[in-house]
Amino acid sequence: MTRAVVETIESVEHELGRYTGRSLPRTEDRRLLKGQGQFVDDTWMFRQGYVHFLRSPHAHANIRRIDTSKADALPGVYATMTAAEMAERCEPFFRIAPDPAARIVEYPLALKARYEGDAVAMVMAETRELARSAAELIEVEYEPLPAVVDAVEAADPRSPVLHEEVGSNLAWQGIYDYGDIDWALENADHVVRIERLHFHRFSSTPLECQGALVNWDLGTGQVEIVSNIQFPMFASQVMGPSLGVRQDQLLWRYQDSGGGFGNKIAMYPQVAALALISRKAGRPAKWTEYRSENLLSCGMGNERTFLDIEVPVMADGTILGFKLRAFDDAGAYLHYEPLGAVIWSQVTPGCYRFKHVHVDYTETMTNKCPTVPNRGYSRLQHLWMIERIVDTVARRLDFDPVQLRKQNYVQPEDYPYETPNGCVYDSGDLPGALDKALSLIDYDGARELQKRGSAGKRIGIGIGSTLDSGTNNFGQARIINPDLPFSGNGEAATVKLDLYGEIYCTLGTSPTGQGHETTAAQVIADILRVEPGDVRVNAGFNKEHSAYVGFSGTYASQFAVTGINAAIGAARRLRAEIIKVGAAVLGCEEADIVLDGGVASYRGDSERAIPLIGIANVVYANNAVLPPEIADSVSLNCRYVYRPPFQVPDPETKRGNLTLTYAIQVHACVIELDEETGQVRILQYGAVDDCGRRINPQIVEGQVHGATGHGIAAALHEAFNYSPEGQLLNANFYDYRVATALDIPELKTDHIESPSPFTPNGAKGMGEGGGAPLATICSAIQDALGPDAPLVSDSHNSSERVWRLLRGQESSHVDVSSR
Amino acid sequence: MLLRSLEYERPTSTQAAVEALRSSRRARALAGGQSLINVLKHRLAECDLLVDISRLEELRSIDVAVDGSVRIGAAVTYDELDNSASLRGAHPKLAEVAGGIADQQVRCRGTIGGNACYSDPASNFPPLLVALDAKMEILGADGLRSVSAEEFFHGPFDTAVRPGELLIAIHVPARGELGVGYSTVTVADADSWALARACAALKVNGTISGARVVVSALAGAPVRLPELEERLSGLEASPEAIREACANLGAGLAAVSDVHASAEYRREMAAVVVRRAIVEATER
Amino acid sequence: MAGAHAIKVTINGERYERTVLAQELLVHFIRDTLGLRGTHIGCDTGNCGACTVRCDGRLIKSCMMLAVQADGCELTTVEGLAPPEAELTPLQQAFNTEHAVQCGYCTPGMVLAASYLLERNPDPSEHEIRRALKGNICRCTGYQNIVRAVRAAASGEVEVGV
Amino acid sequence: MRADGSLSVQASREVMWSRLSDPRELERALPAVEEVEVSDEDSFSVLVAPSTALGETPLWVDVQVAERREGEHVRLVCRGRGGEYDAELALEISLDGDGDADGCEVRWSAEASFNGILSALGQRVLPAILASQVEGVLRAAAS
Repeated sequence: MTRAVVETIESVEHELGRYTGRSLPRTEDRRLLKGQGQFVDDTWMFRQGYVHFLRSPHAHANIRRIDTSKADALPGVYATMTAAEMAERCEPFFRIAPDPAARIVEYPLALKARYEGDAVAMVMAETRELARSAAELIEVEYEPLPAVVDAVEAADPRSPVLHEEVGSNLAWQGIYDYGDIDWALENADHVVRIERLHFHRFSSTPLECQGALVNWDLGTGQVEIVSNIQFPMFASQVMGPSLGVRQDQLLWRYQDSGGGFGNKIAMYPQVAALALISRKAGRPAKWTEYRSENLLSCGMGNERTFLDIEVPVMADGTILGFKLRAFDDAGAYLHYEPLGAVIWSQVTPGCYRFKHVHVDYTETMTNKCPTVPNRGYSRLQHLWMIERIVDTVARRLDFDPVQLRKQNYVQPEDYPYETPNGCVYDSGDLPGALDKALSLIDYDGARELQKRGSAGKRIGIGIGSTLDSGTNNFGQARIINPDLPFSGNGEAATVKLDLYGEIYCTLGTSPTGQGHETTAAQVIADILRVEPGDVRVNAGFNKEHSAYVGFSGTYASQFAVTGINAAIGAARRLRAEIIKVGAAVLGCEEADIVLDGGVASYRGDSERAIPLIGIANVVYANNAVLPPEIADSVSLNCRYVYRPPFQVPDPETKRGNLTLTYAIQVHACVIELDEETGQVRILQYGAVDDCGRRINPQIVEGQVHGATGHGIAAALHEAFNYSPEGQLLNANFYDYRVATALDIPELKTDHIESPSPFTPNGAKGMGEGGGAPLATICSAIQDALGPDAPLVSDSHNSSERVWRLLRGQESSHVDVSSR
Repeated sequence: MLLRSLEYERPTSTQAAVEALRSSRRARALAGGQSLINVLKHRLAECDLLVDISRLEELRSIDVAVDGSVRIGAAVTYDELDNSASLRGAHPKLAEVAGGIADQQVRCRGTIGGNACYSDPASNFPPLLVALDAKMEILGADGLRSVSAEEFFHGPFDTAVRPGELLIAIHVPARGELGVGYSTVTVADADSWALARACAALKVNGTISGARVVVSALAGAPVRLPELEERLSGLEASPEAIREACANLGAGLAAVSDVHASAEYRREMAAVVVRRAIVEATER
Repeated sequence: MAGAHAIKVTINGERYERTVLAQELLVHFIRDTLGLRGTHIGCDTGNCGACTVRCDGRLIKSCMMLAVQADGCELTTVEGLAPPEAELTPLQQAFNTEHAVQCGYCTPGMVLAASYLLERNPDPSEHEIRRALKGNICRCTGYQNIVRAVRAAASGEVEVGV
Repeated sequence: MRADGSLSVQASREVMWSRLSDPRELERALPAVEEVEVSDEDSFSVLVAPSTALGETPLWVDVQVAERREGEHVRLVCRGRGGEYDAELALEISLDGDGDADGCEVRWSAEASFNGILSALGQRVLPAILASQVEGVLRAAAS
């Protein structure tokens, strides 16, 4: 086995531990509990106007004519804009995709409607009601076109083409080939073939919809943006060239954000539109998305179809790998795509020691809402598929599903483990995690219950094992498009000692409920040897704080690594400065300074000491007392950029270390299935997580709960369904049935703590989870259906779908050939 | 989502309410607003006048008569029904069904009259009111008239209440020896969207008699099943006998397909809930 | 003005007299006219409960009631649970201690729904808690710690601070 | 979505035909029709406002007579636009009966599609509402 080489990391774990690792209650909570939070819609500006987007009712239509004159004539309407006007006022957005999808010309509003909900015009008016009423007066003459709503069909050259300039619906196509799958298929004792697996569309629908308040200040040229966007620096990079605005003029800020889960990552078309209408009207433009608008157009998770899956298996149960074709449905525009076409390969073999993998990957555009990252972005689809493979191998070849997993898992002694495509799994104990998960659900008891049975009910036990790969190497974008100028990752933070001895931290992250204010204070308190309550951490990304790099934001399970290590680095710099000043004031060597309890003192003589307020005083307001060489070299305002140790992946071989850390989730559940109705009831649910060193265990557990809740809801209830004509059939919360407190069972959790050797603090990102519940629930349904039932081939299983499976209705064929 | 502009009135008597409702073709009564306001927000329908009847005392009481029959004012909320001790005694199923509607907030505002008048196929009360042979008291320009629940529900958002009329109260006959069963297959948890729902009211005296069986949530208005009722008459009240009587029940029923379920599944579930409701009714 | 109505309401103990348009939703009146931004909006179908307030004691969703319908009513929003500078109430404290808050957007409505439950049922079972919170959607917590917090508040076992 | 049905009306086939084939007659006969603009014999626009317990839903509808067999069959293709939705409807109406002055049989079938907000919020109830609206129109035409 090849042993991976990763840059040596200087661990800072020994400097943490007084407050790091403890379940401190969050400091954010007080304002949120008292109704004193400040979310985007709570923010106002003088003279602001309300914006309403006019959205196409058609999934695919040319716009023959668009006339805003009746809306313009309405008193109280400040401005209207159409796509044609946008095209005159800005440049098209730059593209991540290579040719031919790079030819897509996209403006903040659409010149042609490509999905139901595509924004074709906008109105800004004195009130929300008026903006909406005025939008109804805009006359649009649509020429409806045939729609394509299936990713596989969209690849067919005979299908309707969304973007004529591309010439087809291909967003990206390529082959990922590692090891020697043909050899494996020829030499395996068994080959299991699965006709089709389908991972459905859903989204995490943060409770706060998207929103932005944008003021293009014509006096200064500054564009002030209050927005709950999750990845402001990506938006800055896209919007700057498009709007012709300097980076220092794009000023993002917000305080509180009502959830993100990846869904709020791609808001830049709306924000750009708001900026342009603000400039036109000379007023701040305010937009708060309606829920029905959010469901239609905010973005959905990637839908993926896997075809012709072949799995070589040896007689002893060793699974050699898999070969398949994947069709990913990007929806109508590539707002963050086609990054998903490579992101999945961070977890190419899943949790397993598969050596031979061949994936023929196609991403197409369809007349559906554009996709965005959604809690487990692009990997949960792939991980779900792998778990379906493993379960199917166990069933068809009569292996025990627990033993088969344990046998094929990456073993604890394998770490750091290099995958076939050069990713390095940092640490973990998958078999141990599985044992813990099984004990959470009383596995043996559940098997007994299953044997006993009860009239009209069936018991099923399911397992799902996944990875949450955190801290992307953005260099993987070059596997998609070698011309992209991206690689590595990082985050910035500043830690400052202020005039009266206050410690203040600014982060480049944009939290949406993960408790960054609390956890950053915990590590800073440890480094500076103060109380967490002495440290104030600014909430929300604010570009004017200059605590950012090009990657700044909150996404892809990385704060515990990038954000926290930036804060640690900045705090260590500040500590060094404090010690330097302290040594100068106390007239001793820096090595003799002890910093603790808000006081720098001479080792062994606590009387010879200076408190932090004194240190601050001599730097801020009393610097004549300092020797010039000290005064000139300290600022007490320390910025640090954390950079993970990455190299640029090889676009030719599609190999490289694509992510820094791999948190592990192993879930297990027991369900009861009603034979008459197909309804599934969860009797037991256990989740085990291993995210390395935990900064605040209670917050980690909260993230596990949330990710598990989303996964359970997606597996059983939440699915976006489009009609063949491209109409979204559940564009509201009546019909898009988000989980309530009655839908999520009691969750039992446990953990393993395998510190990452690749991060200074030993932590791994873990916020997304790996979509483990989708695998777990499907596995349990399959188990409950019994030995001869058809394959659970879809990630979403409504009661009706289960009912059909119970009646033997097959939607995907499984075939086994043995030597 | 925002409403179009409209007018609002809060009359102080039912007579005045009816007059207000007669003043415009687009006037509608507003009680709890838990359906109407959402529809107006989405601008799927327009009203030019909302007549707020939610505070009319004449519509706000639950009266249980000495004989056990019940009169429920149209503007009584689900929460009030759920928490009415006298109703729990006289007609426990009415209180129980009210307590299972939507969620606590909706139950605090939503009214039984609204539930009836919108005749939403997924609504909880229509099949129960038909099974219990309730009478709907409607006030119009010509005074009061009474319509049986069975004739009241015409289809989605369509009832016997004509433009310019107001549902005043619902009269439910005394329970007497009736057993009442109620069963639903929902999209998710117990209180969520119904895919098929049934209600059965019957007497058991060794054998079943006087059965009224109603199925709903499949397509339009609740549907009574007279052939099944006939088969039940004189039948032994055992789960096996009931299962046999309900065999192949779904096939003949009209059902819609939508994002939650196909018509085929709804029909099959109708057979399940009908059987379950009848079995429950025989057990109490 | 057509459709304009003068209304009198008491919110969190303060009396207001304002003119509202008939079509104005109560939640917009609370947020925009009175500037009480702790009451949130999370959907347009009355499902999410982020706009939950108390009206004459009852628990309601302020997005499904017209402002004019609140005329003469007494309302309580999250801001009315305790004065702005006051300590957290025991229930709010339980939310903090049990980590029942993540993004915090559902939190005001959730706290109001939970306090309504505890008033009517001081010792609820887990199922009763879940039923009582069913009209309040949370997308962050999987409801686990919210249920825990309500149970902790009911049992009086709330630890304050670290 | 599809909906169909049949009903007996108290009007002769001739009367029904004249009412259903003449937009002016329609305007007079139907309560839900507020305005009619006739382009030619086979195409006209109507402002209809179907009414339910929830209010009225005004729609501007362009109607094209796609097919007609004098006295027995008409096929209308309608495209309607409301606030944030639009609808397409192909409606076939056939008249049966042997010229009996007292009444005739009307068979109808509709194929409808809805775009925009109605496609989601309405799908559960629209077939039933469509049927009741069509039959309401036919009854009104007969009276």
